[in-house]
Amino acid sequence: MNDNEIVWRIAGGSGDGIDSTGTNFTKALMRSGLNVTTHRHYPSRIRGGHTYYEVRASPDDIKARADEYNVLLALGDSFARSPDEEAVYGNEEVKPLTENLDDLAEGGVIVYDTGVIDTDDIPDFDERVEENDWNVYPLNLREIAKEQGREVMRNTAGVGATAAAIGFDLDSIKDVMSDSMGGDILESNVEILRYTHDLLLEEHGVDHDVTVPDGEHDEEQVLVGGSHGIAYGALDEGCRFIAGYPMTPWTDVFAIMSKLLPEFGGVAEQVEDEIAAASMAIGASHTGAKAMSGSSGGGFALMSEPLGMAEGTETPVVLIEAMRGGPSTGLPTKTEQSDLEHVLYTGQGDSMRVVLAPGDVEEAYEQTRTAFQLAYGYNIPAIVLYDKKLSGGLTNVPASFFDREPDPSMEATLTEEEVQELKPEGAQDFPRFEYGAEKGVPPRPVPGQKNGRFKTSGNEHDQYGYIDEDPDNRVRQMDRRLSRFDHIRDDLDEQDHQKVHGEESPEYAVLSFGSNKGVVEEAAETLADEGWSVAAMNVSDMVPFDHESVRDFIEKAEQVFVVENNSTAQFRHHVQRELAGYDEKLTSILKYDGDPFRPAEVVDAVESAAEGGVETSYNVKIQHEQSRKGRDTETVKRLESVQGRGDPQ
Amino acid sequence: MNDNEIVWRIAGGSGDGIDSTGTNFTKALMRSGLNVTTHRHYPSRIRGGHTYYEVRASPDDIKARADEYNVLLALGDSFARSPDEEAVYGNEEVKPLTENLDDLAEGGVIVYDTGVIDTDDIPDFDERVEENDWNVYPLNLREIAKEQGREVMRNTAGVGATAAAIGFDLDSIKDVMSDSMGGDILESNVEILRYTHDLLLEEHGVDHDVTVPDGEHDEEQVLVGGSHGIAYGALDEGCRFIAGYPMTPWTDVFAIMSKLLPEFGGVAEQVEDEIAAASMAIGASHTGAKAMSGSSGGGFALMSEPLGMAEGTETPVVLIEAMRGGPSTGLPTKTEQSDLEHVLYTGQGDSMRVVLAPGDVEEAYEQTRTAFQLAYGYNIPAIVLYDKKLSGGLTNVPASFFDREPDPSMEATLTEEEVQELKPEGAQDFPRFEYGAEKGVPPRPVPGQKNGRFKTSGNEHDQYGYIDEDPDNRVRQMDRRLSRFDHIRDDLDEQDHQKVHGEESPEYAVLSFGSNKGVVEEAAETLADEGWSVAAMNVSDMVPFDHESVRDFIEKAEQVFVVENNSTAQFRHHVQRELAGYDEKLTSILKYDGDPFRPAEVVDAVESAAEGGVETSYNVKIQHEQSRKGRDTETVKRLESVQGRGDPQ
Amino acid sequence: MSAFSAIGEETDVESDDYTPELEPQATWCPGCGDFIVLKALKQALAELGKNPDEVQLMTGIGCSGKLSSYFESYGFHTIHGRALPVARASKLINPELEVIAAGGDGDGYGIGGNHFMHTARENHDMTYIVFNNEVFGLTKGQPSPTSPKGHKSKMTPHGNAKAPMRPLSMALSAGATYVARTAAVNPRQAKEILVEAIEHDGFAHIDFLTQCPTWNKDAKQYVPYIDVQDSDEYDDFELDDMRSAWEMMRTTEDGLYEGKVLTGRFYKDDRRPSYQDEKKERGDLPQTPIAEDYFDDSHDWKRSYEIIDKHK
Amino acid sequence: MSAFSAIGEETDVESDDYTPELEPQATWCPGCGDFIVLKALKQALAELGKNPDEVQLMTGIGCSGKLSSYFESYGFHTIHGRALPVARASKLINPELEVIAAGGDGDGYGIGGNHFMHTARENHDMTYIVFNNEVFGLTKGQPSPTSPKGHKSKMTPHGNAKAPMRPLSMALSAGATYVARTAAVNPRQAKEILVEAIEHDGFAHIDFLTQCPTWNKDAKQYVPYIDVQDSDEYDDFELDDMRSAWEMMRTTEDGLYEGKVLTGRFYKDDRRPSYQDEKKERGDLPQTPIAEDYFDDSHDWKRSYEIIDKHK
Ligand SMILES: Cc1ncc(C[n+]2csc(CCOP(=O)(O)OP(=O)(O)O)c2C)c(N)n1
Ligand SMILES: Cc1ncc(C[n+]2csc(CCOP(=O)(O)OP(=O)(O)O)c2C)c(N)n1
Ligand code: SF4
Ligand code: SF4
Ligand SMILES: [Mg+2]
Ligand SMILES: [Mg+2]
Repeated sequence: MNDNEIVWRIAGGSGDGIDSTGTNFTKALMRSGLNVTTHRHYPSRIRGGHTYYEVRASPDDIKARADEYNVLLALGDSFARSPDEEAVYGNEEVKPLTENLDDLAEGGVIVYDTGVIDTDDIPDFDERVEENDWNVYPLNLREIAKEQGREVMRNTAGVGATAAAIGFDLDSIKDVMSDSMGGDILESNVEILRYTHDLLLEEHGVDHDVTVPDGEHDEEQVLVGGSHGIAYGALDEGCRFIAGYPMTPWTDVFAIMSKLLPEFGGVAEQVEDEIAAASMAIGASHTGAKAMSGSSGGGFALMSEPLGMAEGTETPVVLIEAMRGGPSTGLPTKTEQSDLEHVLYTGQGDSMRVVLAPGDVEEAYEQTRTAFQLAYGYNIPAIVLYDKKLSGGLTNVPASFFDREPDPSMEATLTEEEVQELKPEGAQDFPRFEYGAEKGVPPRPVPGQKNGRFKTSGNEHDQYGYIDEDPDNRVRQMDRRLSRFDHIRDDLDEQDHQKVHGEESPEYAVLSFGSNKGVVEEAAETLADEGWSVAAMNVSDMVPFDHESVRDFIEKAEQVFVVENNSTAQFRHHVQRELAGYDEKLTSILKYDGDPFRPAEVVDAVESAAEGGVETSYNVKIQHEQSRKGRDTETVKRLESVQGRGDPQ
Repeated sequence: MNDNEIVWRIAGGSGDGIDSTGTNFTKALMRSGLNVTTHRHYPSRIRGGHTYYEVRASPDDIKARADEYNVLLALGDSFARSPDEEAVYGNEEVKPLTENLDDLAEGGVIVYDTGVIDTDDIPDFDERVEENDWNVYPLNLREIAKEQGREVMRNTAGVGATAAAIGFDLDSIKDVMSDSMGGDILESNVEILRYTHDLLLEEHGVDHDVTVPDGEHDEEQVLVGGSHGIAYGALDEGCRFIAGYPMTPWTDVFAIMSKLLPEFGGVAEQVEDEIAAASMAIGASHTGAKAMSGSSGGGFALMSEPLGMAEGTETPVVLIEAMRGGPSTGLPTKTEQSDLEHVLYTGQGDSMRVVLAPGDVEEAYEQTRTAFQLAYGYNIPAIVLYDKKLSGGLTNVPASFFDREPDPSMEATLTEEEVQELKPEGAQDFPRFEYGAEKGVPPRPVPGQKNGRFKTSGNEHDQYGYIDEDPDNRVRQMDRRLSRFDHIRDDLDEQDHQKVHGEESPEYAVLSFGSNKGVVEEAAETLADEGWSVAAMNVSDMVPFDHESVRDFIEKAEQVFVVENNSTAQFRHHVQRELAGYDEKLTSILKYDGDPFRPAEVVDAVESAAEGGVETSYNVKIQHEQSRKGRDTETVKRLESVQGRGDPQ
Repeated sequence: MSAFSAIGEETDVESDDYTPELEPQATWCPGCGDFIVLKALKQALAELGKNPDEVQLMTGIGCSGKLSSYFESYGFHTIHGRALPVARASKLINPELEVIAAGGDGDGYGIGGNHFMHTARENHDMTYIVFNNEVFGLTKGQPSPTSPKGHKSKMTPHGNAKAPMRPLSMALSAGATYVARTAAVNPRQAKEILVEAIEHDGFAHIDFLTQCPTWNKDAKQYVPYIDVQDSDEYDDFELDDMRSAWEMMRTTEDGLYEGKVLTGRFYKDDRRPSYQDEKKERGDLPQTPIAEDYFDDSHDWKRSYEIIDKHK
Repeated sequence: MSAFSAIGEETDVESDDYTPELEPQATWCPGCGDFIVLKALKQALAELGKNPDEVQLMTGIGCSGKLSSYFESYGFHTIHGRALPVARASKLINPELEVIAAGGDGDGYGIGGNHFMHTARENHDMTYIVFNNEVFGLTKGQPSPTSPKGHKSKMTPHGNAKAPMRPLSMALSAGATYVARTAAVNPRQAKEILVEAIEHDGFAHIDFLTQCPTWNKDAKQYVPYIDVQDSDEYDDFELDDMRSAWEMMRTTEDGLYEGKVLTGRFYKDDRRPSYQDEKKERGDLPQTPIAEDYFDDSHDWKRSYEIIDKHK
């Protein structure tokens, strides 16, 4: 652990308000002048089940979740069984404590609720405390909250106590609380906050060196996640239509947009399924609006056919894909990067779409804007690919980052005046699919414009959009459509998404995509600090691929580690596909247990793999060969603590 | 043109019975002792529109459609317009003649119906006849048929006339006709057949050397296409359930199965959409039957999510994908190989499916059986990928080819007795997803078996199938599922699907997949005859890929041409993905105008590309670079005859 | 001034103005009922004086789906079964367009059945024409959801085992506010019903009987037909009374398979607001077309920075 | 002898025999109506003496979909909206299994609505339980197709603009032959209706009102409820008369949103043969279960060679 940071975790039952308490505490840390990142763990279940929320805070630049944490606030799981059924998971209530001990740093702090948790139920608890030099502060939070009148204030009580334990000033906490509460409720919360704060100091005294560091921001910060980045990017780019169907983790973007669009003069639609959602976005776009849809996993799978319709009819649309564990319903609330290939290739025929995978909140905002620009500049579908980790992890960004001009323009769409000018003499229809169009993009009229009418069809069509199966027309239309990618690549080159982080010509290179950006950069920094010659590159441009930059990066290194959150090395294979080489040079570092990478896991895996090793001390897999074949000839060393329920042997 | 072959084409209006007349003539040629292959061209329209049916017949081994043809029977397009509307395509009626002149060989034969076609309407007809030394036999077929009482007998009349023109004995034609007709109808058809046969000889005499060659088969032959191969393979492997929804060209397999399954003791279901179709096949398989579904294009896109369910629940199922021109509705009745990537990767999460792409009718039969064996041997979905060309092209195969034992066995499915034996002591459920299972495949009980009950879920699950998100369980289950591919690869190695055709260590190698097998082999033979050092390999195993054979094949050659029917070089990229190399060595030969390759096109493209050229004299594209980037820097020389309707400039 | 001057413009149009020069001639089979839908639609729009540039026609895939190739307007030939959601969104973005969706019985009642139900429930303001030929035409004669029990085809050599679905009573139960059935054999009525449907504010569903002489010989003749509005026997139901309309629809649906072809209007409800109006009322849809904003230089584009404070 | 000896075996089972040892405790929220569905289903199957090994339960995705985790039988947790087609095929391959499908109102009436309609139309012999809590539970409170107009959620801050769909009258119009509504607040009736539905030969649809105290506070209490069979006010309709059943259903559907909770049986038709029987009658489904053939060493497996002559 870094001395200059605090990593605070609140653990409890799903549905117990862990999330909002965690976010408020995070805001308080941010307002005190620190940089923050958050990570959330929760089960696919509405109430009950162990969940936690972790915030890392430091005056330093932080890019990922921490490798371990040092303050635990363990509330009990308040999950009450139906009175009609008998509870059988006897120890569920103590999970907020037991499940969180493995990652707690030496010398860490534990505040727990004795009103729910009895440490006698926890095997070797006292031994572990002693061994790890943990500082334990038991308080009967439930009882205290009850006495103050409302049991739900347990969370606030716990916050007050941990604030005391780490010397965090109550003012910024109160400040944050007053944003969302008022009157009596605020008052009693502040009261209990202060009460437990003082009680902890009184009853226990504080005698450890885990304290909140000081920090100061140059300018005002906002706390946002990838979903905000995407939604705000879409709004600022003039998106005024969304259609969708809820699905974790995509729902976040959908909910933000659904709430804001009416205020922004747009419209949001929750519809009967994802086929309708994508089809509606296409219909809205066809009628002249900047439009989006999106989903996760199976929901996006249902969009395959409408996505093809957008490709075939050259209707611009932005689709968002939020990855979670697959295949099928998979791990609905866990993170994974395993939909890359799906998003690249789903839908029959030669695929014709732009795919961008932003690496952090700022990139989420900017690349969503880029996706709209490309979609509406080239009349093509553009997909923003992200994941549960980027979606839900919050971080601070200067408020001024969002101080930008909106841009509702649609480059390849015509005004009525332009339609009149461009319409060929004597033609009844508008040549919406003209062979010779500049950059391969014939601009489009909008229904209702005089003299703009045209046909469009998912069938191959002629220059006016009429179905036409003539072989020569076919080849011309295909070539024209494909020719757009050159120009799109040129546009993307200006954005310079793929940057090298670290040495110019390193011995070791770490290549990742999407949300692993921060983790890999931090890991590379650690390795560099340890004396390794290393550089990192995070790739966002999936299609069209940035051959030049990635090839250059690989060429310059001696060994390249491709880090990704899936089991079949999809990104590594994508690189191989695009670059047709580097068989020996690439080694995969894979994680697919549902949790995101931590920097230490990458460091550890690189250290092992650089020597040709195949084992790590984490649930991480090293794979030197490039294909599925040989999969079970290698070893994964797993944490042996959990064997999975119901081992039949 | 080969001297020892005849290539006969019948052209007319869609809906005019061209198809059945063509098939009957093909059968007659086959029964006369010749080998045959057919090719059919038709529009996406029910009646009217120009269509033709071509048969190539030779005593030699033939593997593809011919490069050109030498006998044309041009019937008029009888397509009548609605009396309420005015016809405007004035020359539609003569299309059966005009549209078919480009490919007609020098010295070829034309029989046409003067009752519909007036050659005065055809520009330069007489000049072209003279130039090309064509032998033209005009007959008023419509009138003759009318006189004999039924205008529909025009086709038969034309057949009689061409038989006379090429010296083909009427007996085998009559023989075939008597299979499907009887009584008066047969009699009048035979009469007209003989009448026009004699009339042609009388009126014109025959004075050319285009004649039907003699041939003899060692054993009795049957005339079958890829759809028969697939359907019969499925039936012989014990498939007794199909669910589907019509879509061209998959409908053929679906129709054959729907007709036969009731006779074979199975059940067929046409359902509301393809999502239901695939879901039903999975439900049927779960309940103990060998089951299949399938579709084309957009229909298969709708199966993405159920396919993932089969992967996640480890339910065996065979899906069939019949490619046509894409994207979207694309070219519904034309051929293309552009769904490869879609089929490999559609569906969220790391894909876990077997994909086989048979190259001809025999492979279609055998590999469908293999797909069932692998699906039911490994409890995994297996996909048979083919295309419109393989589906509809007929060829002769010895009848004895089908004389094989049926095999309804399901290797990884338990009997009730086995369930009792294997069930762990004291367990309430059956451990359907046991970590330690041999080859990674825990065998499955069937609902209704005593003590066999288990859970299954698309969510990640524990060994009994209960939802389980524990990270360690996750990794174990993923690794177990992936480990199956090693064993599947071993099984496939025994089948030896990828064979080298030609020299061992050639200078030039031609690599293809699926239905291009025959074309590429024939092209390689032609090149070899011309003195080139060349070999061909057609790949069927898409997943798991046959790294060893393909790498070996590529390594041994100096330059490799990857031939495929799509615009983005999907197969070449698949090779690059799997082998991570050969950037410089690979050159793509692409065709995506809706028509299949002819051997001459491949020969021509190889000749050009071997010199570094990028042009061919066909609608074929040569691409030396491996990616989309650079697409419009290269040139495609197109047939200039057709510019596409409605050129706006 | 509107960015879409074709909309609402006074237009003097004739039926022929809806005939495309590039595909003036539909390629349906001789005798196909689809010709009459095309003709009636041209007449209806001419009667209503609609400019071809203000009409957005969305079609599905099937013989029927080719309607948009032969009809001169903005035309979107979508994918199989999805014309309705594409059309719905079009109307939300520009409620001033005349949005018409069309497709086959397979397209609309089979694969697209769920969209049909939910579009009716939501009462989107548009006209939906289903070419009901009781068969899959384009894919060559397989049974559709409205095929009679026993229908024989390659796919069903022993005859279709499924009972036909009931388009009229389903539309009503689902929430459609205008429901009619007409037939290609009755072009006059067809045109009138189309005019009414287009004028109706809400979801107007027309089950249009279109004989398919190529694949469905049994159902080829929809004659004699009875116009329920003109019939003494059948006119004792109230167009705006759901319960009696439902009964009449059941009678009509059963009748079709017993050789009694009942056509006409079956339900019309002018009280229920359209979905567009519901949304506007709640402040969930702007009062002026969203499509206009993109061409309005003075439009005030709200940006995320204006709401960023809540993240501080 | 059958290869499936659990089927039809005389069994003496108790409700508890359907409780899995590995997940004896459902993880639904306290007070969730789903607990009662589980309990009633256990009781119903115990009353019918069904062996857990002869029951195949197919569920969708949602809180409701987890039913198969907490119920001891063969259990298939499918994907969102697709339980019905999976179940349909299961019943075709082995008609002797007791096939039950279940899922939420979003799952069954929303995304899966088309399968619902077509399964009812075809009258597949199975029981379909829809947990109707008028909300998307698992994804946290978004409106479902049965949410009342005006339902507020993160997704609909101004309240849902859509009218709720009508599950009972839709099921009837679509072709279901047994239609009932029960409620978690009335477990006795729920169990009885489940018994009847399972015994019914044909498609039996149960709209099961399951309060969701977490996301749908408004609809939390389905009390007081009225059992229409026990009520003098509402029992004047005939269970086997479609027209009066339809009227009663409309009244019931409207009532729910006005605070009147009507439950009970609404329709039962024993005349229409099930789809399995229709298929058997036409020779399109073997008389004995296809699943048996794979375990029958003496089964004669017809092969393609027997029909190859037609290709000669
Ligand atoms: C997803 C999908 N499945 C299947 C098809 C193939 N298909 C095209 S049209 C059609 C049915 C046509 O029947 P109908 O909708 O009744 O239209 P009709 O041709 O009778 O007018 C089908 C199954 C398709 N295009 N897309
Ligand atoms: C294709 C697809 N889309 C979306 C989801 C996400 N999802 C899971 S459950 C659910 C809806 C739950 O509502 P309901 O069916 O009413 O069940 P409940 O939880 O209320 O019992 C949704 C939208 C999914 N799993 N799959
Ligand atoms: S197949 Fe039938 S529906 Fe299609 S065009 Fe021909 S007659 Fe009309
Ligand atoms: S969210 Fe609602 S439906 Fe889901 S378990 Fe909780 S109370 Fe039940
Ligand atoms: Mg139809
Ligand atoms: Mg629900």
